[in-house]
Amino acid sequence: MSGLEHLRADFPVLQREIGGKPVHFLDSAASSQKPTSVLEAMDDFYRCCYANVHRGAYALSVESTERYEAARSRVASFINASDPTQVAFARGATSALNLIAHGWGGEHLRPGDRVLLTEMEHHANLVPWQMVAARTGARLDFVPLTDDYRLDLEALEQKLDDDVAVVGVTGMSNVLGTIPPIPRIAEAARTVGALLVVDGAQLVPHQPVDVQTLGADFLVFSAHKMLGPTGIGALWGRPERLEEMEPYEGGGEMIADVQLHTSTWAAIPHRFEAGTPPIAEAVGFAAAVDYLDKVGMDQVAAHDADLTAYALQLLAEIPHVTVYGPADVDARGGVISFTMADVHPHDLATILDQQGVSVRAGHHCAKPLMRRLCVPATARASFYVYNTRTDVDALVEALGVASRIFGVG
Amino acid sequence: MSGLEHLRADFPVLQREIGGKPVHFLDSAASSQKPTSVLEAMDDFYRCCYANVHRGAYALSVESTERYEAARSRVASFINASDPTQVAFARGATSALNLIAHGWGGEHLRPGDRVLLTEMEHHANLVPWQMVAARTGARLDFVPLTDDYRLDLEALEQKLDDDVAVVGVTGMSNVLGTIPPIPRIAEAARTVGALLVVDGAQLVPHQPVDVQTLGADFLVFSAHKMLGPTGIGALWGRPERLEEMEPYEGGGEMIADVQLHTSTWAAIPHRFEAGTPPIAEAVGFAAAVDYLDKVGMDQVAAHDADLTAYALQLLAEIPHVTVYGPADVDARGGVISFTMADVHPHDLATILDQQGVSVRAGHHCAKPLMRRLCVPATARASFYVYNTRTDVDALVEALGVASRIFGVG
Amino acid sequence: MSLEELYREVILDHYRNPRHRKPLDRADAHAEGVNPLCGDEVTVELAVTDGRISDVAAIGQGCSISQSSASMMTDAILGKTVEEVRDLIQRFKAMMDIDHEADLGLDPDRPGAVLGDLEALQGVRRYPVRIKCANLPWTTLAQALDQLSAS
Amino acid sequence: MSLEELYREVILDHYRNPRHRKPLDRADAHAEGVNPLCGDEVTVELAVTDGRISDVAAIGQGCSISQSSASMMTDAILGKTVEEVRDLIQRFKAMMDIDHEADLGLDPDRPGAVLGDLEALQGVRRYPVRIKCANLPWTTLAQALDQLSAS
Ligand SMILES: Cc1ncc(COP(=O)(O)O)c(C=O)c1O
Ligand SMILES: Cc1ncc(COP(=O)(O)O)c(C=O)c1O
Repeated sequence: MSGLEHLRADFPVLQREIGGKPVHFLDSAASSQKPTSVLEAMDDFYRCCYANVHRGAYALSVESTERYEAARSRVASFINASDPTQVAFARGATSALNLIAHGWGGEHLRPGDRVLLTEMEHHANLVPWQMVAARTGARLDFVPLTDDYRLDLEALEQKLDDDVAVVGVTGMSNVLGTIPPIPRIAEAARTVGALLVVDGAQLVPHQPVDVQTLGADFLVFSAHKMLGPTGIGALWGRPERLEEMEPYEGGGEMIADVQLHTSTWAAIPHRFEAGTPPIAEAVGFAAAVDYLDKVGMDQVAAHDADLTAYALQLLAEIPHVTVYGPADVDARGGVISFTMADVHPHDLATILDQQGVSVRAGHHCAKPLMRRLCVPATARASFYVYNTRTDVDALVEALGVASRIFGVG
Repeated sequence: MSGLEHLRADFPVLQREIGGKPVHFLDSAASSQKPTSVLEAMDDFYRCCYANVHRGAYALSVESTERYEAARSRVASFINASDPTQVAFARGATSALNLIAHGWGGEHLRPGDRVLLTEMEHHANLVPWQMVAARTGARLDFVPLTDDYRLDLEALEQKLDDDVAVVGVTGMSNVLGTIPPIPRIAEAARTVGALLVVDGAQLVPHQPVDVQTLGADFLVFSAHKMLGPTGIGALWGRPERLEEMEPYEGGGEMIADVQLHTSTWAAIPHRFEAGTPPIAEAVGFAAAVDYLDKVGMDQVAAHDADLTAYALQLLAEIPHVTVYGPADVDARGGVISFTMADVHPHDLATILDQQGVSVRAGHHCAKPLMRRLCVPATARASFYVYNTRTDVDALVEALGVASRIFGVG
Repeated sequence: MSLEELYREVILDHYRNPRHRKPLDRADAHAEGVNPLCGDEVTVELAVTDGRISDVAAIGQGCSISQSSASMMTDAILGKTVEEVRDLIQRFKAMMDIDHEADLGLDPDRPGAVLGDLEALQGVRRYPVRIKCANLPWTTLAQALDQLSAS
Repeated sequence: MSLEELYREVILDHYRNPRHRKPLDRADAHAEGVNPLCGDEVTVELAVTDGRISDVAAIGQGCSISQSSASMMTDAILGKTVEEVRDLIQRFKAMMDIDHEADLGLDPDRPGAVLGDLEALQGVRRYPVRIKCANLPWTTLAQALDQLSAS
């Protein structure tokens, strides 16, 4: 037990009962629940000092701008960025990855260049690169997985040659839980002069991340997966990379000057934030990282590891359950994909839901990985600070119901 | 008086005092304040039924998805769209215009094509077209204004020839208040087979809009300017135009199938909504249009017109005040740009702020228009449902203070 | 509504032992259906002789609801006229309509069970998110019929 | 803090009658400053003879704070050595620092007013959003000085 049980009370949704059953919410990898402090921060902001930012000399607008920029500083400090101007707000990890692919890749990729991704990328770190490859003539290549669901680092090093312009890798697989060793990958990428893009959508919410030691050129993440609101995410980049990147969207706030036929761009990071930004969402995002830092990211990771070890152990005891992902909790996060005999994951999810257990079933936006695993879909349970061993017990019990209904085992 | 005075009580910010003075908020054209009902809708949603959408078979996710899709239907019905699939959610008007410029223009514009904009466009309906013109070889052209700050329709008709592929026009100028006659422009555009894009960021919050009679091919607007939250806006398009448009962002939720090297897209409108959408924001957006419909958009427009007429009349009586915009309230909305003698608009804004009056000063993201008006900046007062004549009186009184301090008149 | 009523014997039987799963040698119509959100797939093939469904195949992958619905569908339409099949599609869709109030009875074995085995799928109505699973084969079948009339 | 203390006579005078607004025939350094958010602009030109500012111009457009600050700046630096000007920039920036606690006095006419007329700009400190207006000419001046040392 990791001693975070008291946090559960901070999350209003989890106090609910659905169909007479408590909510065992095991789908935080899709999106997390929000603590009261985050909801109140946004609500209070709208009630006390809302106005558009960067636009007015009047008190409300000044206050609003200060809150928005303070949120940027807060998110920057959460990942230990050396300066808040290295952080641009985006709609989410997907948006941020599109900005990198189109804004950096679209400018700098040449025919013959290769973009090296992995077999376990989320569509968000795959489809934008497909689009940009089609436009620039670059080719995509993929690092395979080992049989124990880790990234095959030897294959990665073999594939890394001077033609590789970009390496794109998830910080934590949203299907397998696999956490590849980013610093080592960064070193390998550096030797061939390739840019390293880390999709931190799962990593940043669950592990301490320090961009000054990570070795990445770009890191993206979404607020909604880390106790924050929908509608906002962040892009961190090394200043020199941000300078090399063209803005992806044009409009207000991102310009230095606009003539009828040409424009010049504002300084980083504002040039990447066209139009009215997600202001209240930034305030909520800052409150979310405040909450996480108060818990302590080391604690968060330890709590995940505890639940993961406990769940892996119990699942291993259920006949006909197959788990997809590393067995070693040191190489993985709290995302567990599994199947049970011939029961389709959607049927599993429906049965589990009737027991109050919320898991996700499907391809998890990682269709190529499903093909690699030779399954059409998996069921997935994922943990966060508010989960307890009771949730895992409920999962296991509900799987018992499923095996009874389907006459498995 | 238009009888909406009671609405003011619904807006928490406006109950505040700043520096011992009530808030006379006259910057709704930049962003509006939010009524309690909108804030509660979002807060309740997060507390009762939040989960990611389109992703789970479990109860919370089903509920969340239903709320999200119901919000789409609600926003669609607000503009009388014949089907909710004609509405895609975007981060805001700016994002939506970028999607159209890049996703439609980037695909269909050819060298020699012209994109016909107006001299009064917001940067959001200008800079994306500059970017796409640079990429496709299309050229931009601009419809001038008449001396009474209206769109010069004769010039528009002269410029409209078969080379014009797109006409882009603001539904209401965020600087001048000018409301150009969209149905007439639509007819003219149709005769040359040009696509009509209407930037409804100012129009949709303030006037009844029916896309079935408007004549546009695309219409965009932002929730935050119409009592809704930041972080969301909408794109409406004719189905056949939406089908012609390529997705601008790739990622989860927008795909039909993903292979390692190629992907196919989901149906409209989901193909334009990559990644986790602004879910709570959609719920807030729906609550905002509920609020507006309860007031009645005819009432909203009449209230704006009443305050505008009142303000124009009082401003005309102040020596050395110059107003930029049509004098006729039928041709304009509740956005009044002005200057006073040689007092710089930023100084005006500071002085007004000290009197509790919030106006915006600057180029209002319309630098080309500022050049056309031969001013570096203007001060701008803009109205919405919660404003009253008392706010206008406070503005006029504060201008008196400014003229005393600067020794004007 | 218990889970047992959703996952009735007959459904699990059709899921595990799908009927008419072999591609036809000669098909007069062929349609592919996919549910992009959950990934379920069903391909329907029809052979028609003298206005009647003389052979049928439904091949797919997905959850027990979509696959059993496909299998039961093949049983139900074989030998029927195209008209009768269209009528059956209507009835099935009506049964799946959550707003549809009439209680059609839950026992496929009771005398007068209009849709036979298919009525076992009624339980799905209580799980709105799964209705599209049950409907997928039928929507695909309708597309295949449209092809017949087109050609 | 009343508005009258922000908009002192001397500020409005410099705003309306800016000193040294004529471009130099021969400039040893030239820098352009712009505040992208509000659009204020100041161009600074310097001529240097024997290590002293022998001529100066500040040309721009913007609010009374940025433009009077520019005008007062030209008065203040003319005839000073480059070292002295750098020192003055430091002092001015220190005065504008909101966190700077020391009361520097508000009366530019009092004996010992270190920055002379410029002290009239102290009132700006109470309007944080306007501090960047007052600083713009000084930041631009610093850039011009950097050019001098570079060449
Ligand atoms: C690994 C990974 N990358 C990217 C994303 C996309 O994040 P979002 O939907 O917030 O844009 C997700 C979430 O689904 C994810 O798990
Ligand atoms: C006419 C007009 N178009 C577009 C926009 C951009 O809207 P947003 O900042 O919400 O993207 C605005 C608002 O500033 C506007 O007034």
